[in-house]
Amino acid sequence: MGNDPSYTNQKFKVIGSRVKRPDGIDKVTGRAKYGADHNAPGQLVGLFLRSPHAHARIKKISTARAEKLSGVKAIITCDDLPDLTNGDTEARDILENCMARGRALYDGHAIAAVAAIDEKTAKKALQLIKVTYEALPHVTDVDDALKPDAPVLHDYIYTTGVEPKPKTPSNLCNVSEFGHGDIEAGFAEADVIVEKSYKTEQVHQGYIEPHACVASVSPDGTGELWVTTQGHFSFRSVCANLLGMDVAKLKVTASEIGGGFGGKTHVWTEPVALALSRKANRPVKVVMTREEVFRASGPASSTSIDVKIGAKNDGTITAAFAALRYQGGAFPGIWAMLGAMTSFACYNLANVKALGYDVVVNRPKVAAYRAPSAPMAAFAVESTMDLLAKKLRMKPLDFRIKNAAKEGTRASYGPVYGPIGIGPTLEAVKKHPHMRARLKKNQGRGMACGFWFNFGGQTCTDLNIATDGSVTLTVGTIDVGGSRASLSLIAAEELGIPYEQVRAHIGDTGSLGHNDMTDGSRGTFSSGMATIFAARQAVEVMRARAATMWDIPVEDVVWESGQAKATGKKHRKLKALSLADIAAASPNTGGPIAGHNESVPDNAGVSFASHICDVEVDPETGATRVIRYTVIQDAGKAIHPTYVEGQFQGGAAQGIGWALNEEYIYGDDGRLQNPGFLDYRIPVCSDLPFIDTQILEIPNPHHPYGVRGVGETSIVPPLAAIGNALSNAMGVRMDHVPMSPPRILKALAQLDG
Amino acid sequence: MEIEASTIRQLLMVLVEQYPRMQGHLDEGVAIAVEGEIYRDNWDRVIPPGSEVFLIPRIQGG
Amino acid sequence: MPMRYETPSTTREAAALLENEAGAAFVLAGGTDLLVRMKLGHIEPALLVDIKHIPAMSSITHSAKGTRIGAAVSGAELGEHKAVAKAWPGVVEATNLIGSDQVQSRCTMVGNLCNASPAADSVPAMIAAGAKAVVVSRLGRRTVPVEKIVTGPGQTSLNKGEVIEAIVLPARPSRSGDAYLRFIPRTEMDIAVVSAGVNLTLERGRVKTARVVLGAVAPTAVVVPAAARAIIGSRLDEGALEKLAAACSAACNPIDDKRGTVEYRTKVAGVLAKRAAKIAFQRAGGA
Amino acid sequence: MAAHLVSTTINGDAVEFACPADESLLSALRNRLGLSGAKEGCGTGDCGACSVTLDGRLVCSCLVLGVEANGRKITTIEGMAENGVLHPLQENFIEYAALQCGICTPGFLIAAKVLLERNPNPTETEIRYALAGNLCRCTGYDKIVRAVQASARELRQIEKRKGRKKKGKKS
Repeated sequence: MGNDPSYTNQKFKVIGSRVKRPDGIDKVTGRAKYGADHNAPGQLVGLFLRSPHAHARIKKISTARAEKLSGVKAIITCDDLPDLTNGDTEARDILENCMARGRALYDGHAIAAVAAIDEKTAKKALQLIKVTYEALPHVTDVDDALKPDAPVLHDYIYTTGVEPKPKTPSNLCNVSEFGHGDIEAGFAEADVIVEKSYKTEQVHQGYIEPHACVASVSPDGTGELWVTTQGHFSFRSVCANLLGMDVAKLKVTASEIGGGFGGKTHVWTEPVALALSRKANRPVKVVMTREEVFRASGPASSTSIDVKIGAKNDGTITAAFAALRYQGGAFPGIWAMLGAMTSFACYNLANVKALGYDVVVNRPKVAAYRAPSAPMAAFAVESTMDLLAKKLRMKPLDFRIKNAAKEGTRASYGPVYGPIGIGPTLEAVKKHPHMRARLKKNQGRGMACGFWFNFGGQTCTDLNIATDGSVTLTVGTIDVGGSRASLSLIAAEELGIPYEQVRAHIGDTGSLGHNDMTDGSRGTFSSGMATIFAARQAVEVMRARAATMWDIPVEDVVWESGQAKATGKKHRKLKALSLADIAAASPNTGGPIAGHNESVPDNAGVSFASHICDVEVDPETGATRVIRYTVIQDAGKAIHPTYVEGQFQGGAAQGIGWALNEEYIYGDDGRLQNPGFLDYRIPVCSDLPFIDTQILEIPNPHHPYGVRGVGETSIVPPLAAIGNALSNAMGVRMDHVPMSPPRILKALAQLDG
Repeated sequence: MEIEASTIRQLLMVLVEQYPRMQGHLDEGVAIAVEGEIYRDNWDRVIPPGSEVFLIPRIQGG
Repeated sequence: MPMRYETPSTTREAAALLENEAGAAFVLAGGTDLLVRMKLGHIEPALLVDIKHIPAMSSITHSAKGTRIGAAVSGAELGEHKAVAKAWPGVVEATNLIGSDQVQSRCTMVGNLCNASPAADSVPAMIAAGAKAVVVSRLGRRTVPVEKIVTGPGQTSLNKGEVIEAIVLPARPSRSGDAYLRFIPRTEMDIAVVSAGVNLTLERGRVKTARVVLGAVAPTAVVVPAAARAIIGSRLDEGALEKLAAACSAACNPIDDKRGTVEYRTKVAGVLAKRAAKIAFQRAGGA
Repeated sequence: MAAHLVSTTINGDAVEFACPADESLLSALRNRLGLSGAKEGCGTGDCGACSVTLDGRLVCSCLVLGVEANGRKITTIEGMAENGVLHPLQENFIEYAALQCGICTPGFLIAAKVLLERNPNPTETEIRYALAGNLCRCTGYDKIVRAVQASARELRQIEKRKGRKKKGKKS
C-alpha cells in the first residue's frame, strides 16, 4: 500500500473544485433507475405475509388453498430455505430474520412469501395462507428485557464477556468493556461528580426509497439480482451462501440507491426473492411497502445509558464511566459495544471505563444507522459534560477544550491517536460568530461533540482509456451521495485531464472483484484511493506506450500535466504526447490501456465534529424549533466540498429529527403503532433552518491526498447539542430522546412544581 | 504482552499459537489498531518495532 | 369482483348509486383519506362514486346571505376564493391546514368531515362558524348542523343513500371573526394532536356571542359552551382568557395515543383556545 | 367491466391506457406507461416522491386513481425539460448539489415548479412550506432551498427580459 504523506501538502488542479455530478441529468429528468424501476420479462410479483404478533410459536402454516389460486406460481416458507449456514451463527440469524423458522420474533417478521402473476392475485394468496400461532409473552423495552422475569427470546443465548459463564440463557448477549486506568481511584480524586441516566427511543434510517429488487434464477443454478443496496458484492455473498448457490454464478447489479444510511447494508427480502424465483422459474419483483420498511427492515437501537463523570475544580476530568444498554432487535448485535467504544472517544481521560450490554428484544433486527450507536452514547455523555461544566462553573466549551483528546492521547477504546481534529473543531467553535449571536426570550444555545471511526475495506477498481482519450472509471462501491463526481475528480487529477473527460460507473458483480459496501464513510475514501493507484498504473502503461511510439527507453519518459514528455537533450525534438495521442495510437502499441487496483485501503482516519445549535421553545406547548445550526467537522481533504457539506447537513438534519420527534412507538401488544411517514415524523423542509457548515482539513496521513471518511460523524452530536440548547433555553435537562413536546411540557411542569 | 512479529498476519499467528482461545475471537472478527490506526483487512501492514498493537472488535458502519 | 367506479353528473344520481349498491360503497371526492385506507387494506370498496363531475358540488357561491361550498371543492380552491377567505379566515385556514400542497389540491371540507376523524382540522372551525351540511338523498334534502354529522371515530349520522352536497356558512355579521389553531409536533404534514376553533362577534368592544370548539380531545369535536360563556361580555382580558382555558381543559376527554398524552392534550387545548380567541377577537376588530 | 379506458394528455401527448378502477395514477404511470420518474416512497401521500400535476395542480399521483385522469392533463418529471433543454430548476438542482441520492428529486422539482409559477418571488419560509409535502432524507433541505431561490431569481430575470423585448417591439 503506497502512502506518501508529502501528498497532504500538495497543490491540486481539480481536487477541491465543485463540479457537476455525472449522474445529475439522469436524476433531474426521471431517467435514473432505482430499485423499483427495473422490470424483467415475465416477472412475477412477490409479496410477504408478516407476523401480527410480537412473539409467537408458529404451530402450522397451511398454504394449500393459496397454492390452488389461479395465477399463484410459488409460495415459500422456511421449509423452502433449508439451513445451509453450517454453524455460522451470524448467517443463521440473517436467514431466520429473512423468514421465520418456527417462531415469529417480532411484529412484522416474515412468515411466508408468495409469487403471483400480479399484485392482486398475490394479495389474495396471502389472505388464503392460514397460520396457526401460539402467542408467547413478549418484551420490547431494553431495560425490561434484562429483568429476571423477562420472557427469554432465545434458549441459546448465554451471556458472553462475563465470568463465570452463566448457567441459564438470557436476553443479555454480551458484555463488552473498554477503557483504561482505575476509575475508582479517579472518582476518589474528583471534586465534583455528576451521575445521570438517559433513554433514547428507536429510530429508523428513513431512506425515501423502500427496499426493492428483481430476482431471476435459471434452472441451471445461475442467477441475477437487480437491487437497491449499499453493497452488491456483499449481497451476492450473503444470498449465495444462504441459498447454496455458487457466488460467481449470481450476478448482482446495483440500481441507483434512494438512500441507505446503513439500512441497505443488510439483506431483508432479497434471499427470499431469489428463492421464489428459483421455485417459480420466473423473475420475481419484490418491492417493500413503507409499512414493511418500518416493521421489518432494521432500525437503530433504542437505549438506556448511565453516565458518571468526575472532575477536579480546575476542570480536569479524573474519571469517566458509562454503562450502555442497547437492544439489537430479535437477534444479537454489536451495537452496545460500538456505543461503548465511541462514548468517550472525544476526550483525554486517565481513568475511563465503558460497559456495553447487547440485549435482544421482540423488535426488528437492528441495522447500522450512520455512525451506528454513537449518537445515543454522545447524547448521554455530552449532556453529562454540560451538567458537570455547570457544576464547575465553567463554560461547557472551555470544559471540553480542556479535556479534548489530541495526538498521542490514548483513546477510550484502546489505541493512541495520531493527528486528529477534535481540538481544532472546538477552537473553530470558539471563533465562530454563531457563538456570539444574540439570543431572545425562550431561546437557548447548546453545543456538543461527536466521534466516528470511519473505515476502509476491500476495494477493486478499473480505469480504462478509450482510443479517443476519454476515460471510463469502474468502481464497486455504491454511490449514495455523489461519489462518482469525487472519484472522477480524482482520476482527472492523477491523469492530468479535465474532469469532463472521465465517466465513472458502478460496476456489477460480474465486472469487478469483490468490493466491500459503501458504509463506514468509506466510499470516496476507499475507491478514491484505489482510483489513484489505478490511474498511476495507467500512467505507467502510457509512459511505456509513449516510449514505444518514440522508440526510446521508457526511463527517458516522464508524465507531467497529463502528457508524456521525453527527457534529456537528445530527445528535445520529440513533442509531448497527450493522453489522447497515446490513446489513439494504442491499437498498434499493445492494445487497450488500462489501470487496475485491488487493495484494502484501511485507515480511513477517525473523524470528529462539534456542532452548535440554537433552539426556541414555546413554553406553553413544549414545541421546539431549531433556529440556527452550525456543523464543524474534520474532513481530511475535501475532494468535492459541496458534497462534503451535503453530508454534514444531511447528518445534522437526521440528528435533529432523532432528537425532537422521531421514535418507534410500540403498544402493550408489542406491535408497532406508527409504521408510516405520517406518524414517524422525519423533519420536513419547514422544520429546519439553513444548516451552516465549516470544513476543517486536518490531513489523514494514510491517504495520498489526506482524505478522511466524512459521511457519518455529523449525525453524532445533534441529540446532545439540542438537549444542551434546550437546557440553556428552559432550565430543564431532558434525559429522554426524542425530546418531544409532551416530554418537554412535562419536564417544564415538574420544574414549576 | 510482548510479541515478536513484523506484520499483522504474523502477530495473529503467534497469538493463536500462544493462546489457542484467541481463535474464537478471530473467527468472530477483529480489527487491529497499529499506532492508533485501525486495520480490518490489511494484514500485510508492517508493524514498526516497538509499536503498540491493539486488538479491537471488527466494527460496522452505516 | 372488481371495484366499480362511477361519475354521476347530479347529486341525486350519486345518492341513488350509493343507495342501490349492496356492497361497500364510498364517495370519492379528493380521495386523500379514502385511497390511503384502500392502500393500507383497511377497506375494499365495491363501488366508488366520484362526485367531481357534479356541477352543484364543484362550485362556491358567496353573497351577503351566506356562503355555500360544494362538497367537491378542494382546499386549494377554497383558499383561492378571496371573499370567503376574508369572511371566514378561521374556516379557510383550518381547511388549508389539511396536509401538504399536494393534499390541498385534492382534499375537501366535506371529505374531512365524513372521514370522521376526531382530529379533522376543518371540523372544529366549521362547527364554531355555525356551518350546516346539505344532505341529499333520493327522497330529498335536509340541512343538518355540522356537529350532528360525526357521531364517533369513523362514524357519521348519514344514512345509506345519503350524500352531503355542500357546506353552508351563515351570513357574516359585521364585527365578527374566527380563528383555528392546532398543535402538531412538526410544522407541517401532521395530524392535529389537539386543536381549537373560536368564532365570535363583538359589540362595543366586548364579546357578544362566541362559539368555542375543540378537536382531537374526545371521540368527536367538542363544543364548549362554558368556554364561550367565559369570554362573552369581556374584552378578552387575561382573566376571561384564563377562564376560557380552564373551561376548555375541563371539557377534554382525550386518550393517550401515539400522537399525544391525556395530560398534554388537556393542557394544550386551553392554550390553543386562548390563542385562537385572541386572533378571532383581533379579526373582529377588537383591540 | 374490469378495466376502464382512460384518455388523457401526458406531457402534451395524447395517451390512452386501460386500467382497473382501483389502480392509482402512480401505478398506471410507472407500470403501464413506462414513466418511472415519479417514485413511490410511501403510497399514502406523506412523502411527495410521486408528485405530478393534474390540470396544473400539484398532486401525489399515489392518491389519484388512474381512472380520474380521464380527460385531464398530466405533467410528470419526464416532461420538464423541453427538447433536451433543462428547466432552470433542473440545472440548479445539479449546480447547487440539491440532490444526493436523488429519489426525492423528481417530486421536489415538480413541486418547486408549481410554486414558482404561482409565486415567482417566494421568501425562504414560503419555499420551505410549499415544499413541506416532499420529504428528503439526504440533504437536510439546505441546498434544495438554495437551488429553488436561485431558480426563482433566474426565472424572474428571464421574465424581465421577455417583458423588455415586448416593450421594445411596441415602441
